[in-house]
Amino acid sequence: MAALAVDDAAWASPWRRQRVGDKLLLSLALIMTALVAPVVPGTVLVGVASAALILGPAHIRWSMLMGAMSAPIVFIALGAISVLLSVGASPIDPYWQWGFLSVTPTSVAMAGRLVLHALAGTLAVMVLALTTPMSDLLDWMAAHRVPGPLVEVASLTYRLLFIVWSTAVALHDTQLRRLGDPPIRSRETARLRWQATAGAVGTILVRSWDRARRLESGLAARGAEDSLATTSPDRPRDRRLAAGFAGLVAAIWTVCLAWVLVREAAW
Amino acid sequence: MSTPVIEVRDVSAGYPGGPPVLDRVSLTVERGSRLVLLGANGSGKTTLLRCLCGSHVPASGSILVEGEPLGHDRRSLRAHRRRVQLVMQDPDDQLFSADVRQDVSFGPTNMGLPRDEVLARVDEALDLLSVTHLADRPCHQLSYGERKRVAIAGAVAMRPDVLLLDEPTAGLDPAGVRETVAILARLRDQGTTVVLATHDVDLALARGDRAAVVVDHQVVSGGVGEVLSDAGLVARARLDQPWPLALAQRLGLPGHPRGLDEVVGLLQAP
Amino acid sequence: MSTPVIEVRDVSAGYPGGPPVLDRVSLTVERGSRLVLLGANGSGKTTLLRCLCGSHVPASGSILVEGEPLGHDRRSLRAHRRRVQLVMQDPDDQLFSADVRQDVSFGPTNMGLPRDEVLARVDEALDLLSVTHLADRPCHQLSYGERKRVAIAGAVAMRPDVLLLDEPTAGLDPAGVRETVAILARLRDQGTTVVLATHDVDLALARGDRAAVVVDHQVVSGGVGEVLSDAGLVARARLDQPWPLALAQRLGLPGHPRGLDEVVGLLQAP
Amino acid sequence: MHIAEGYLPVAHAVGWYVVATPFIVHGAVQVVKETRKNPENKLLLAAAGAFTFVLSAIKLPSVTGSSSHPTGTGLGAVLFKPPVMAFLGTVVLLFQALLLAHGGITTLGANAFSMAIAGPWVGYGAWWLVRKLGGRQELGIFLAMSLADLSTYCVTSFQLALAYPDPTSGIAGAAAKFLSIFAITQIPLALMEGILGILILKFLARV
Repeated sequence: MAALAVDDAAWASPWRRQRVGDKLLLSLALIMTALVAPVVPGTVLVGVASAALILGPAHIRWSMLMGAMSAPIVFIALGAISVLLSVGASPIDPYWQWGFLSVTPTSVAMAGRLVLHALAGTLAVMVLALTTPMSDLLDWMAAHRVPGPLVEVASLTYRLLFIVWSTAVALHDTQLRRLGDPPIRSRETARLRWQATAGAVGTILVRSWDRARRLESGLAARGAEDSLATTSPDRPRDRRLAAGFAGLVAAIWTVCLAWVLVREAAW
Repeated sequence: MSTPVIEVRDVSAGYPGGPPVLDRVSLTVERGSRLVLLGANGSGKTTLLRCLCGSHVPASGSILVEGEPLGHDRRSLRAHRRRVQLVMQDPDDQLFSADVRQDVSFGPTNMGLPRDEVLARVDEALDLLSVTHLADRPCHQLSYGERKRVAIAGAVAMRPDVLLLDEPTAGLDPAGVRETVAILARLRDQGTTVVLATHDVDLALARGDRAAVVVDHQVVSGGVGEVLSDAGLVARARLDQPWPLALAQRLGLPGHPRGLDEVVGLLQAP
Repeated sequence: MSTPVIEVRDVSAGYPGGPPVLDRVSLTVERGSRLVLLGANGSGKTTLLRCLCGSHVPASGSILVEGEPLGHDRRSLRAHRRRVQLVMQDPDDQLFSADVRQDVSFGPTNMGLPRDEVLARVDEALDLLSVTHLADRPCHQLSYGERKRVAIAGAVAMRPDVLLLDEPTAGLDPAGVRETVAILARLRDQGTTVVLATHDVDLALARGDRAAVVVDHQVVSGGVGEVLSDAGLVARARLDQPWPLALAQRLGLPGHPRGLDEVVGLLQAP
Repeated sequence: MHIAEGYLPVAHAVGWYVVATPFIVHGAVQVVKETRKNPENKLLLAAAGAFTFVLSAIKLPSVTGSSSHPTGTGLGAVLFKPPVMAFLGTVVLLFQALLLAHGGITTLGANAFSMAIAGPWVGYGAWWLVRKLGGRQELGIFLAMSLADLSTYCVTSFQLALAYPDPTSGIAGAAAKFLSIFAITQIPLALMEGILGILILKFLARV
């Protein structure tokens, strides 16, 4: 169970105090560009630009970015392999065939597109995730007509998440210290492992309840009635940064357009 | 003598299905005093504090605030909370916002104060608790001691007349205890009445004016030196005698020395 | 001198992306000794305890157990955990079974002991911690103090050579502290080496043989009286001087009195 | 099993958002109603969300040592009913996408449909049916959790197949392909999740 390193990075980010709307718009624009623009150069440029933003002005360490990307990369690879391998008795001019399995030009192109789209898209999401704490995003939603109670439930979820998470980590540690990880070699050891896991999950459930109940009574003492509204200072827009964001997306599209035009001219 | 800021009269309180935790308890809190509330784990200290802040409704008896009985309807409670604030022992039971500044702003925002006033009070409270540097950090990254201060800041931002604190020094290192004590002294200098529940008898003796001991569902109160000199009461309440009193008793020194300086003074007296 | 039961040599440890918490730290734990570990919140006490029990892998340096280096592969760790057990501060993070007896039996069962032996050890541990009457109660219905004891019982049932305890008395009322101290004395009489991390300097002085202070990523260790008499070290480590030492220093008394009796003895000496 | 960002073409991403939205809005309306009635429900729901998030990060014991995590949506559906899970599940998916890089923003609609809607409804349906027919609670929770997991994985495979039809054998071939690739991990996982459900039930009955 790794710590929530992406969250830590978001809180420490030099862009934390930039307007959420600007960062959100940038991230969404990059994601959409990755999906809609021609894969080469559009999607590739989005990937490169996102990685550059993350490692450059957003000051995220390379190891941190790789850590965050490792889980999606596994899924992307699995998906790419299944797209790459075509099934069926009679593929159209395959590069390679073995029984019902084949690799065809279409499947190669499709798998390539998928990998680039997914990598660039995930990096574009990371631009938002590594610079914007979840709570800022939820506040932004509250300010943009998402009903208050929904945002409050989500915000409290975010707060409780770390408390419940640390309980889970501590319980796991304790179980290891008390030899709760016997190698599964027999029915007996398998039973012990399952019982430990169920005990941990059940305890986490009970503790989540207990935490909620206690926080409720703590909030009652603070005078909470219907709303949990808070106040935070205004964040002035950094016009240069916002212009930079817009310029970046525009530049990617300009390159795409030029690329297409040059290729058409070459034809 | 002026009207006590809070007066508890014959209050009984408990939880559904359980025996009474407090049984016809009376207590007065004088304005500007430092009252320490002592008692074993589970003795009912926290229940008493919750009654004082209005979040627990007594089964019987009454609580007078500046001589006026406290009602438990929404309107009365709202008025009461502007005057009396409770900080619980575990900061995770009160901090609900991810962002420190926002969490501290909850009380003033909830009071309906104008935006500028809210932000000014938040800055003031953060400054008083020496946690201004944490304003933009998330609660979940803070240490236990830091979260405890932020929780106190959340109450202080409401500028209450009475601040009730449940074990504000529990779990802190000695320097953290000293810092918290200094903060409470500053609050008192600003006119806040502080009621502090603690297990730390040395601290209670050194810093309290009056002490109230919760024992056997009852409350025994008096001057802190007298109360803690009563060996029978201290034992029944599962407390310890503070060392200056224990030493004075063993050596037959007069009076109730409250700390190192007073003990040294008594010992070096001709 | 016999081989120390645990020896820490030049250990550095930290967390990913952060500065080192411990920087080339060395420490020996003698068999049968009572070592108190002192230090501020966040100083690295808990990290050091986690290194000792094998839960945290040091970045560099080595930990010797009975002279043998501790490996961090699964097999070595499992062997190590039979000898060295850690009980953390918050019992809620350590009890995960439905009832007390089942929870205490978790360790011995995982050791692969026969059923009778497991039950015998559980009864023994419950008895030692004076919680036999709670055996069939659900863990989460217990009071804080009771849960703390049950958590210790869970470690004791594994009959470790070394028991590491992180703040075993924090949050307990004074009587609860006395009872816990008595339990630790009983454990020691049975031959268990106890390492205890605490903020309570008076307790450390009264009950420890040796003290190790974690300060500025380093560990300074020595006899508990000498270490806690070092005012500069105590201040740097955000601690307080225990009152008997502070009083002795103010009055110019010789030696390092460890508690009330010794102070009275010194004062009444002709 | 979450579909990563960028995986789905725009039309598919939008389409799944359209399909999922009515369910999520319905759930959100329920949540708003319940919290208006009892403000303290906010905290209970938040605890349920936090629990679901943490549960999905817990490793299940397995012989192979490969790490597999429960989805937990079946348990949530039984405890809080599917409409509430549609909302909570979507919140948890958003958290997973931004805190763990697990899932994505444009694929949130598709993931919400498989994990927060299809899974909980199937799981809850199984639970309801077993209880209606007088079956034991253990059987109910087993089926609820394992079928919720299985149906999530089937829907995800279908979503991927629609987006990436096999050049040779079309959507059906692609579906078979995705189903079989993920089956290696998902079928044992679904069974494990069901067993975990029984054990949790037993645990909760004792505390």
